[in-house]
Formats: sequence, structure tokens, C-alpha cells
Amino acid sequence: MSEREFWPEGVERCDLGKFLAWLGFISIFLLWGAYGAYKVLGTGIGVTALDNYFSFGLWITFDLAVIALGAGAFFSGFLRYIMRIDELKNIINLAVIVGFLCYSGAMLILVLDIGQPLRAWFGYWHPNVHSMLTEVIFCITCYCTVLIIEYVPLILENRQIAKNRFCHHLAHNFHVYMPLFAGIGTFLSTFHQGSLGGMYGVLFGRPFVFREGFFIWPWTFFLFVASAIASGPAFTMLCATFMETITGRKLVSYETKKLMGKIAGLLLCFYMFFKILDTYAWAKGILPGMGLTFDQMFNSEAGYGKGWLWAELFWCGIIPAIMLVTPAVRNRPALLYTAAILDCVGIVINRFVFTVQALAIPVMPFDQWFSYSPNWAEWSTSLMIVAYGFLVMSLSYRYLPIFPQERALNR
Amino acid sequence: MANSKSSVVLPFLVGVVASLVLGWWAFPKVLYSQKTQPIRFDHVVHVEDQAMTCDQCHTFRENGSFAGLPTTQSCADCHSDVQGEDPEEERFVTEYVQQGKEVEWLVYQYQPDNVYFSHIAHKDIECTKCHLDVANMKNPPVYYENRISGYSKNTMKMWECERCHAQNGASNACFVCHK
Amino acid sequence: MQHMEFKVKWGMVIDLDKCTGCGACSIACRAENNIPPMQDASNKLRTTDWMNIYELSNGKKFPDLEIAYLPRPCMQCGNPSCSTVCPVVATTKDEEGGIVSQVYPRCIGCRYCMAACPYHARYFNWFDPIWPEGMEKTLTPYVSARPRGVVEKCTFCHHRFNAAKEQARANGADPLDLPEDAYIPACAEACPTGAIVFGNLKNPEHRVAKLAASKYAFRLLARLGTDPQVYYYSKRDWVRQLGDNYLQKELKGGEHV
Amino acid sequence: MGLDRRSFLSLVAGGVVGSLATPVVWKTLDDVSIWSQNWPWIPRLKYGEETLLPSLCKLGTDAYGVQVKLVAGHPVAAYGNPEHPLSRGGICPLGAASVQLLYSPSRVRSPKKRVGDSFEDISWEEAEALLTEQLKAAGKDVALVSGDDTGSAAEVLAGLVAALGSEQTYFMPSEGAAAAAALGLLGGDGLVGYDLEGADYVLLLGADALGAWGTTLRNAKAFADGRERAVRVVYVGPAMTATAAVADAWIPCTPGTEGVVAMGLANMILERRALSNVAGLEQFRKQAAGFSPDVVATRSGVAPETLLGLAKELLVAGKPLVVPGTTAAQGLAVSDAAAALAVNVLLDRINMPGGVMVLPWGPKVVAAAPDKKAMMGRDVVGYLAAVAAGNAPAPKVLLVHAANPAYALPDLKTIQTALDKAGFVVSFSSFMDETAAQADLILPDSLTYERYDDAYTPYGSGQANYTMAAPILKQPLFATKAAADVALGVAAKAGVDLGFASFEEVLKAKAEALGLDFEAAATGTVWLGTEFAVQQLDLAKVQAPALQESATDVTLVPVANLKIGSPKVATPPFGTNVISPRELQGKDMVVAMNAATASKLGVRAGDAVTLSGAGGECRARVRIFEGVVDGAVMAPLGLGHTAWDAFSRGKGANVFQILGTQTDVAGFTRFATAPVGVRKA
Repeated sequence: MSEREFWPEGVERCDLGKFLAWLGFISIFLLWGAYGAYKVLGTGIGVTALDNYFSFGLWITFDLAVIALGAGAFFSGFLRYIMRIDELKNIINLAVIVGFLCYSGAMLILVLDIGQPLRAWFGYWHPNVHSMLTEVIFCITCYCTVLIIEYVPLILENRQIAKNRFCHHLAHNFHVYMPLFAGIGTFLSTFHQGSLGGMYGVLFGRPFVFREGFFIWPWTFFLFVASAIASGPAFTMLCATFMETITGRKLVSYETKKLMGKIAGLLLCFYMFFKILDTYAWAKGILPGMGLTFDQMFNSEAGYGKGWLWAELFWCGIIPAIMLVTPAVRNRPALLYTAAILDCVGIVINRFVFTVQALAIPVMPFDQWFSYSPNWAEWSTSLMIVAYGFLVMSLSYRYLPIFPQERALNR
Repeated sequence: MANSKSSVVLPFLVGVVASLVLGWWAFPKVLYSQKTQPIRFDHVVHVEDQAMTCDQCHTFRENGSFAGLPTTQSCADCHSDVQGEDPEEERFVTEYVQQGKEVEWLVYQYQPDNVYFSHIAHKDIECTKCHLDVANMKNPPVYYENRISGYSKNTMKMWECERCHAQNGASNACFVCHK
Repeated sequence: MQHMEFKVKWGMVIDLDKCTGCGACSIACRAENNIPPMQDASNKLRTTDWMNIYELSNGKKFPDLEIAYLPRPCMQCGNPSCSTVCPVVATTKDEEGGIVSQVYPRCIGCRYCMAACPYHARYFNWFDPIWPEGMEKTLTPYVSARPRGVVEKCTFCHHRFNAAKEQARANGADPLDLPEDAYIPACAEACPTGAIVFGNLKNPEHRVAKLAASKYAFRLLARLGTDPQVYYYSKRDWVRQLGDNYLQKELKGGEHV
Repeated sequence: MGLDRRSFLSLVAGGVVGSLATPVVWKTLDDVSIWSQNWPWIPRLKYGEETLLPSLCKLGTDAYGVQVKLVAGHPVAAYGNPEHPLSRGGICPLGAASVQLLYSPSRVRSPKKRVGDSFEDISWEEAEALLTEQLKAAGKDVALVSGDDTGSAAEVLAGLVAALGSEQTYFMPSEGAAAAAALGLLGGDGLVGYDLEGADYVLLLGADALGAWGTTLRNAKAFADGRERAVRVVYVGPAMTATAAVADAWIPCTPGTEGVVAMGLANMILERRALSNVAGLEQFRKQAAGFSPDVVATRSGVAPETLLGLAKELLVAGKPLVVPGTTAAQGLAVSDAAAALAVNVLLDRINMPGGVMVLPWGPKVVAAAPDKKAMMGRDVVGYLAAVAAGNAPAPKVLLVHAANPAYALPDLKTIQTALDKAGFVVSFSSFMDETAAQADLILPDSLTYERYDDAYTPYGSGQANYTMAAPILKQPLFATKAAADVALGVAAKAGVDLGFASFEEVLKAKAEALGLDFEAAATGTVWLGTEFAVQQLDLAKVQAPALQESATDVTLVPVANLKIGSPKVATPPFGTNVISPRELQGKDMVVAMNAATASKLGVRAGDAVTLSGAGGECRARVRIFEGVVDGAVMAPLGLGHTAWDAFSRGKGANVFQILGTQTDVAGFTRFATAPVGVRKA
């Protein structure tokens, strides 16, 4: 049986040697990251650049960013299965895999990031129901399970595996129940995206992120949900485009991409509206209430200048929002992709400043600004997760029928 | 079809039963190592024959802390020389008293450093509520040590402490028992 | 977690007009609480000092400069920002006396509490603790040695509270009605100028209660709503003003401090 | 029945399902987490009976009572001793770290003999025999440098050296010696003390009383009590020291001009108060007249109205007290001390409640030993400089006790030359300090907690006092021995009779001489003297401080800081954390200067600079700090060790290296401040 027999039916893939060379290239990062992980788990998190002021750093930023960007999975699922936007079937498989990679990758990083991974299950056994993080732990692990359940039928659809009748039926049954999982996933995902925002919003000792509440949730709860669904679809679409560039094959129709861009654009408009309102209310209400001013929240010498804010709100917020809702822009691939990239970058900046800048700001008047930049141990392990994503995605692309349009588009 | 069914169900049941046996019977045997006390101390001789009370050896100090096990010094108040026939006593006198060494007794209720337990706060409770009833034992029981955690098998788990505290209206705040 | 009220509220008043920044409190704390020594302690973002000493300045030019030293233990907040966020209930404020607990064997090391605490009172064990050979024999029996990967902080020498209660029980006294000075933390005991005063804030007879009620007393970042059980005391206006953030217009009246 | 793939998978699946209903997974998960809570490589705590024993802390220049907490007979922590008059429950940073210091990696754990460039462990018999042999060969060419000017151990060692026929017995520099010399200059006799508890106005002329000067802990308690009584404390000095930070006022003055300020005050007081019954008043008045407010202002930077304010405050105060001193807690000019003493005389503050107290020299029990007064009157820096220059014969055997002259003396290059010239250097150091590291023989002293120790009236004490400490530990932790016991043993071997067989006997004799019960003393009873010798002071003999401007623009102000260390000990392991970035950044010492000085020198905050002085050069980083007078650079003392251990070695620079010396009156060397050059590194 040749390796070709494992490919999805009727598609072309690069030759095995080239593919293995590609995997070898990816493995360099995996190995480097594995070494970093070994040092972190073996000697302690002290090998990173994290410290008692910056207790959160690249890892948490990375986690939050990928979880936000991975929101394409639950939101596309929601639109496809619950809202019945049929067009999305062309990209939903990719969205699921991207989502799975983002969430499982974030969990792997968390294993490194918590000081006592052997006790990680305490979050279940001894939960503090008042902690937003508890909610995050519950929802993320549950949702990760949902994503596995959504990913499994894709694996079972491999040409050879599907020959097994049991697997074939199993995959089919999974598909039948997919709306249910999509529903559960939507519920879980909305909550933990929100809880991640809530995690920051409740920090009343951190004027940069603290927000007043809406019922039991601080504003950031909703802002994080909105920002995640505004960037997730764009990221999924970018992933598809990126894969097309690498493989040189057309995988998703431009119509579908435009639709994803439109969805992202509308949501981004929605998000930016509230984000700007929120920023204004924060600067005018919360900060003065704490005896602080807007200017005190920024320090360009330490690397936390207002540039980040303008980049996040204007260049990577308002601009892509306008671009994405403008049909003329959406019709031009280069502009669509640019807008999508800006959208994603904006959300990453948001997660970065909430994580790092929030901690850099001296709250005690006699304290000072400090800077943080990640070191090799954090980069290597984060890149390892990226490499892991590439690895799984490469294998999935090569062997699983992810893109229903691929045959037609490459005829 | 019948054949194929049995080749699924039977092995499955075998697997279940085998793992249950291994898990409930063999696993505890593997998990715990057995240790014996360095000296075969006979409580009965002291309690019944010599009519000693628990607090003659297991004393409170002036500051309210609990001295726990007696030191060799305090045993030597009586056992400066061999008193009886017991070869273990003789061994105690020659190997510990005469050499001024402390006996490394194994504590069945050993709690780790992160636990704070005040005996004086519990002094109205029967010792045997938590401790093995060694006062009625001629031979010290076997000490089972968990190979993974290093705990004694008899070490009370937190939920047991908490249950009793809850039943008696005592605080279950973390710092009541942790340090 | 709902706000709990206690009959006894252990508190501290630190007189910043008496603190010379000598560091004895911090070292006494280290010895008492088994914090390992550090060969290289120059990166202050990585050191563990339950009692950390900040230098405050009025920011003026020579010769009008004034400085003050501010020792910062855990504030044992009445409304802690840290304990509510802990996902595994490793830190709580639930014991009579109001000391915020930190239980090392429960902590999973997520450091969320550190992100939450605006006082930087919480410290992470970045590596396993190391004592120079033999020095581990000087570990006190009071506080368990912490492995890497868990967070720790000042506990007002909680073990001394326990010891005082044991002593009271041995004396046949009420362990929850301790006389003044029956329980004081190592830092307060060590302070050469007696700048650190400790006692029950709810007992009007205790010196802390009197000092805390003074118009010269203030608390760090009080307007955030943390409700600390540590008070500071200074007759210098500029020192009190540095205890919290104020907008320019608020300072003109000067009534907030 | 063959086991095909399907049935194998079923078996495994059954096994998995079944085991979920057993403790295997759950118990293992739980036990693994418990294991993570009690990792075997994390040290376990030891439990046992707790005891509290009194002892002494002599790690700084102070000597005060502490209490050591023992658990099951093992020391775990040092606390202040509420019963001790010099600490009253307080403890200094070195004392707080003292128990852990017992296990410092730099402790010398057995006698060592130099072999080429390294050391060889030897037995005590061998070590004592070697010393005996060297002493016999040296004849009377023996010298002693001791850093313990309160204890009887130095008396025993000095007794040995004197019995061998040598007068070369020295203490390390101290302000006590300078103050006593100043008193002597004015015709007085005794140790100088200050009744800080009784004063209602304290003018500190440079003395960093709450930093590292004198009886620091007692000063702190007196200060705190004084706050309650509204005692005003004014600090005059070149930098914002620990004392200045909490004093009621800081009056900046040009470094080294505290004596000038004192003379200026004397001048103003003389103008405002009619005095009689003061010997030598007229001659002194003439001297003081040279220190007019304008002259003082020019020289010291203290404005005439400020000076006048001080003078008035002194005159109105009921019990004012003027205390001379330096930020370095050593190297004080005798003339400055004399000037301050003169002000106290003018205010009639000698042997008055709240004034300057003249305390008796302690009893001497080792007959052969030189009088402490004589020993304190000798200047070690001058002696070693003379040895280096060849003006004095180099000792064939140099005994170094409780001192680290290779680190803690000014003009280190010269000192080094002298040490190199010494024939056979014997260090009694407990630690591998700089002197021990280059000694020919190390006879490690036990630390106070491991042996008998005592202290008689550390400098500054308001009344004479004597504290004894019995060993806390039954045995020294390592193969160390009390230096005094070694000296007594070696004396016997060398055929010298010092009259005692052991140090314990010396202390018994001392207790007896003071009329103190030995057992009581050994268990913490402190003897307090109540006699103050009547003094006939003659102000005519005051030698006023020189008035000429210093030659350089910039002056170095070294500040002693107990948290960094003392002339005796480097930063202890438990002390590294309290050293702030204001003193040490990475491996660089931080020096402070105000913005005006920095701009004049063309340096900015964070710049690496080279400091150069008469003694040499060192590297530092600049901190802009407005708490330093114009033209001064403040530097922390106690950094820059080259020996010791990783907790102190290679951190910052040793300021002693660059400190030059000036010859002062009464044969003393002054080095509290020194000219310094600053340039970008």
C-alpha cells in the first residue's frame, strides 16, 4: 500500500521526501521547545524571564491570544450548525482543527506555566467557585474535550480508516450529533472567553484592567468574548490562505473567505464600539476614582507607551473593522487579508497589554516601572506549540479530507 | 457473529475482573512498604504492669506544646540499667541509653511539616480517636509507608480532620492546621 | 467569598518616622520563616522578602530632600484581592484574627494571586530552595520549607499566634483573648526603634488600635478598597500622600491624607 | 481460543474500565500530588523542646545582648534580648543573621597552614606547636591587631604579646578610641559615653547613631523613647544617612567639617553665655573666635542663620547633648571629637544627666597585658604605615584577632605592603576573610555562640556595663577553638605564664573584679557601673580642626551600613536580600551624588564611573540622590570582598581601597572622608 493511498480521494499532495523534510524542519522547533520544557519542569520556572512583578508574561499572552484566535472554531460551529449558515461547511473542518490546536496548545503551555503541574487537578477537586480562573479551568478543559470529539470524526474520515465499517459509522454518528457539540462548545467557549476577560476585570488592585461589573461580570468578560469572535473567523480564514500559499493549491473558495471576513468585520465593529466606550469610561471614571490619570498608565521608556493603545484601537481596530465591512475592500484579496491580519494583531496586542502592561504599571505611588521581555525558555516552548500546530495541521492536511471544495477548486 | 461477539465481551469481562483484583488486592501490597520499630516497645508492660498513665511519658511542655515521644533521657529515668528479662529492653539500654542516642521511632500518625497540630487544643479528646490503641498492644504494629508519598498509612487525611472539626463546630480555616 | 468579620483583627502600625531602613525586620523574618538565603539578590524582582523595604522620597532637590523607609509586609487585607482569585482555595481569609492564609501544599503555582496583589506582597518560588551545606539545620520548626512552584507571603508569623494560643491553653486562659504582646511577629520584635507595633485592632486598649485611629495613620492604596490590616503612621504630609494615588486637584485640599 | 486483535483490544478496554473502579488511578494521582508536597530533596524541619539562651552579638562595632532560640538543643534564630540594656529587645541586621552565620560557607572549619599558594588542614596540636615555635623564634618581634576592643579575649592575646616583650598591640580603628583620645587631650581620663536616654536635645555632628555608630541598638531605643518625650534630634552631616532620614532636622555640611561646625557653635555659645569655672576658657575663646559664622559658612556650607539656630537650640535646651562621629563609624578626627567635647563642656554637660559621661576603664585581669587605655591610644594605621615605609621594624609574627586589616583599613595598598613585610601572619578569624586568605596560619576562632565571650562598655554606652556570654552550643560546630584559649595554651607552651589556664577562668576573674557573680553573669545578668570619674577638663588644650579648604572638588563620604557588613564580617548569607539597588546593582557598587555634583562631573544616573583616591581606584555606578551635599560622593562601606564566600565575594567595590589617610592630632589617623576623583569608566 503506497503512502498515496492514505491521501484524501482525488487530491494531489507533495512527494513524501519533501513532506518528511518539512516535518524535519518543524521538529527542530519541537526539539528546542522540548529542551526548554525539560528545563522548566526539571529545575523550575526560574529559567524563564518571569519574575515576581511579571508573574504572567509571554506564556499567558500566548495562551490568551491563541484561545482568542481559536474562537473561530466555536463561532464558526455556532454559525454553521446553530445559525445554519451553510456556506461555512467549506471551512468548518479547518476551524475545528485550528481550534483544537489552539486549545490543546494553550493547555500544554499551562502545564509549563503553573508551578506544580502534578497538582493541576486540584482545580477540579478543590475549586474556588468565586475565582474566574476556576471557571476558565473547567470550561477550557471541557471545551478541549469537545474539540477532541469534533476532531475525531475528521480523523475517522481518512480514506483507509473509513474503510473500517465501525469507524465509518462512528464518524457518521458524530456528524449527526455535531450540532449538539457545537451548541455545548458555544456555551463553554463563550463562558471561558468571557472568564478570561473576567480574570483581569476583577483585579481591583490593577487599575489598568479593572472594570466595574455588569451583574457578576466585569465589562472585560463581554469585551473578551466580543474580541474573540471578532478575530477567530479572520484567523481561520488566514490559516486557510496561509495553507494555500504553502501548498500552492486552492482549498477554500474566495466567496467563503469573504463571508468569514464579513462576519469578522461586523463583529469587530460591534466589539470596537464597546471597546472604545469602555476605554473612555475607564479613563474618565475608573481611573480618577482610583486617583490615577490616563497618562500614568503608560510609559514609553519602559516599553509600554501609548503606541500600543493606538495600535490596538485604531490601526488594528477601527481600520480593519471599516475595511472588513466594506464590500469593495473585501473583494480585493490583498486588502481582505491585510484587514484580517490587522484584526488578529489587534487582539494579540489587547491580550498582551492586559497581561504584561497591567503588571508593569506601578500601583503604589513610590514603586517604579519595570520592563519584561521573554527569554529563550519562553520563546522556545511557545514556538514548540506553534510547531506542534504546524505538525498536526500538516498531517491533517495531507491525510484528512478537510476541505470539501479542494477537488472542485483544483480541477 | 456469536463467535465475534464472545471474542469481544469475554475478554472485556476478563479485563475488568483482572484489573479489579489487581487494583484492590495487589496494588495496596505494592504501594506500601512495611517497617518495624527500631525497638519492640511493649506498652502493656508499662500501662498494666507498671500502672503508668499515658501522660507520664507523653507530656505537655510548659509552653503548652506537646513533647510527643519521650526522649532516651526520660526513658533512662527508669531504664538506666536493664530492669527485666526482655532482650529488647537490654538492647535499648546498651544501644541507646548507654550511647546517649535517640531512638528513631516510627510515628504512625506522622504528619508532614506543612501541618500544624496542637495536642493541647485536643486534650479532651480520647487519644485513640486518632492514634492506634497501642496502650493495649504488647507488640508495636507494623508501620506501613506509602512508597510514593512517604506517608504512613495511618496518617490522618485532611478530610478526616475537617469532618471532626465541622462536627464539633471548630474552625476549618486553612491556617488552623497549616504552616 | 463574602467578607468575614472577626472578633479579633490582628493589625500592625508601622511608624515611618521611626524606621531607619536598617533591614533587621526583613532578616529576622527570613530566619523565622525559613526563607532561604540568596547568593545573588541583586535582581529585586526575583528575590523573596516577605518584609520588603521601600525607600520613599519627597522628590525635592538638595537640600530640601526628605526620605522615609517603608517596610511592606503582607497587608492582610480585609478585602483581599488575592484570595478571591485563587482557583484552588490555597489562600483564604477565614480565620479568627483575619490573617490571610497561604497553604503551600495546596498552591498549584498559577501566580494569579501575584497578579492580583497591588502591593507585591506575594512571592513565587522560582527554584527549589537551597541552603548552604549545614545551614538547613537552622531551619525553625515553625514554617514548612517551600518547594519550587508555589507562592508564599508574610503571614504575620502566624505560628506565633498558634504558640500564643497553646501557651494560653496551658495557662488555662482563653486562647482567643490574648493579652497585648502575647503574640507579635518576628519583625515587630526585632525592630530596634520599635517602629512596628502589633496587636488587635479591635481592642481599644491595644496600642495598634490607638495608633491606627490617629489622624497621622494611613493605609496603602486604601481607595482601591483592599481594607488592609496594616497601617502606616507619619506626621509628614508628603509621606502620607505617597500612601495612595491622588489626582493633582485632590492634593490641593490635602484633606484626603 | 487465540487472542486476536479485537479481543486484545477488548481485554485492554475492560482493564481500563475496571481499573477506574479501583484505587489505582485515583490513589496514585493523589499520592503523586502528596509527593509533590513533600519532595524528598526539600529539607525537613526538626522538632523538639525550645529554649532561649542569652548571648552576645559582637559582629558590628557594637556589642549587645541577644537571645538565641534553640530547638532540641540546636540554634535556629537569634532574637533581641529585652533584658539587655544595650539592645532592649532590638536586634541589628547582623545579629538577626548570626545563627545562620554559624554555617556560613566561608567558615574556616579547621586550622590551616599555608603551603605555597594554598592551605593545608592541620590538627590543633600541630597548629599550636607551629605558632609556639614561631613565637619562640620571633622573640619580642611580635605584634597584635585585634578588632575586639570590648572583650577580654584581646586582653589575653595582648597579654601574650606583651609578655613576649612587645609593645606592638593594637586595636582596629574605632571612634571610641578617637573620643577617648580627645578626652585625654583635654586632660580627662576614661571611656567616653553619651547619656542619650537622659538628653532632651541631641545634636549629632556626623554620628550616624541609628546607622552603624556606637551602641546602635541602644541609640535606636533611646531615639524611639525620645520621640514620645518630644526630644529633638538634629543631624549635621554630609549625607542623608539612616539617622538623617528620621531625625527632626538634617543640616547638610561639607564632608569632614563637623568639627568646624562644632567650633562655630562654641564661638556662638561663648558669645551668648557668660561662663566661669571652665579651665582654659580664654585660650579656647581665642581659638573659637577664628570660627566666625562666615568662616564656618564658607568652610562647612552651614549658613550663619542655621548655625545660630542650632546654637540657640542648644542654649535653650535643658539637657542638650552634642555627639561627634562619622558616617563611616570610624576614622574620626580627634580634633573634631575634641571640638564637640568642648561644646559639651561649654554647655556644662560633662557627667551630667543626659550629657557626656566619662566611664571608667574596665578592670584588667591579665597582669601581663597592656592597659586598655594604652592599647587604644595606639594607632594601627600609623603603625602599619610605618612598617610599610620601613620606619618601624616589621613584626616577625603578626597576630590578627577578630579583625580583617587586609580589607578594613584605609590606604589598603600601604597596609598590604606592611602585611607582606610581616614575617608570619597568624589569623584567628572564624571566616576565610581577606586577612585569613593571605595568612600563614589560620587558627579559627569559635564564634560567640560556641564559646565564652564578654563585652565591657562598647563605645557610646551611657554607663559602664559588662556582659558575659556562656557558650550556647556544647561543642563548636567545627574544629574551631576560642582564640583566647589558644593564646593561653600557646603561652604555656612558650613558657609564658599569663596566670590563667582557660578563658573561662579569665572571665571568672573579670566577674570577680567587677563584683559580679560568675554564674549569674554567664546566664545573662548584666553588670552596670554607676561611677563616673570626676574630670578636670582644660579647654586650652583643644586643638581646633584645620580650616583650610580641601584640595579637591569632590569628597568621598563612606557610609557604614550594618546590613552590608562590618569591618569584622562581610555580608552574611541572610543579609544579601536587604542590600538595596541603591547600594549595589548587579556586581557594581552604587555611589550617590546630587544632580548638581553629577552635572559638574559630567556623569549621569546609571553611568559606570571610576573613583580614584590616594589609596587606589575602584569602579561604581552613579545614582542621583539629592540627599548628598554638593561636591560629595556617598559610597557604602562593606562591599567588594575578595575572600569570604559567594554571598559577599565580588559584589561591588571596597571603599577602603581608595580611602586616603590624614595625620591628625594625638598621633591618630583620620580617614572618615577623603578626596576622590570621579571619571567615567
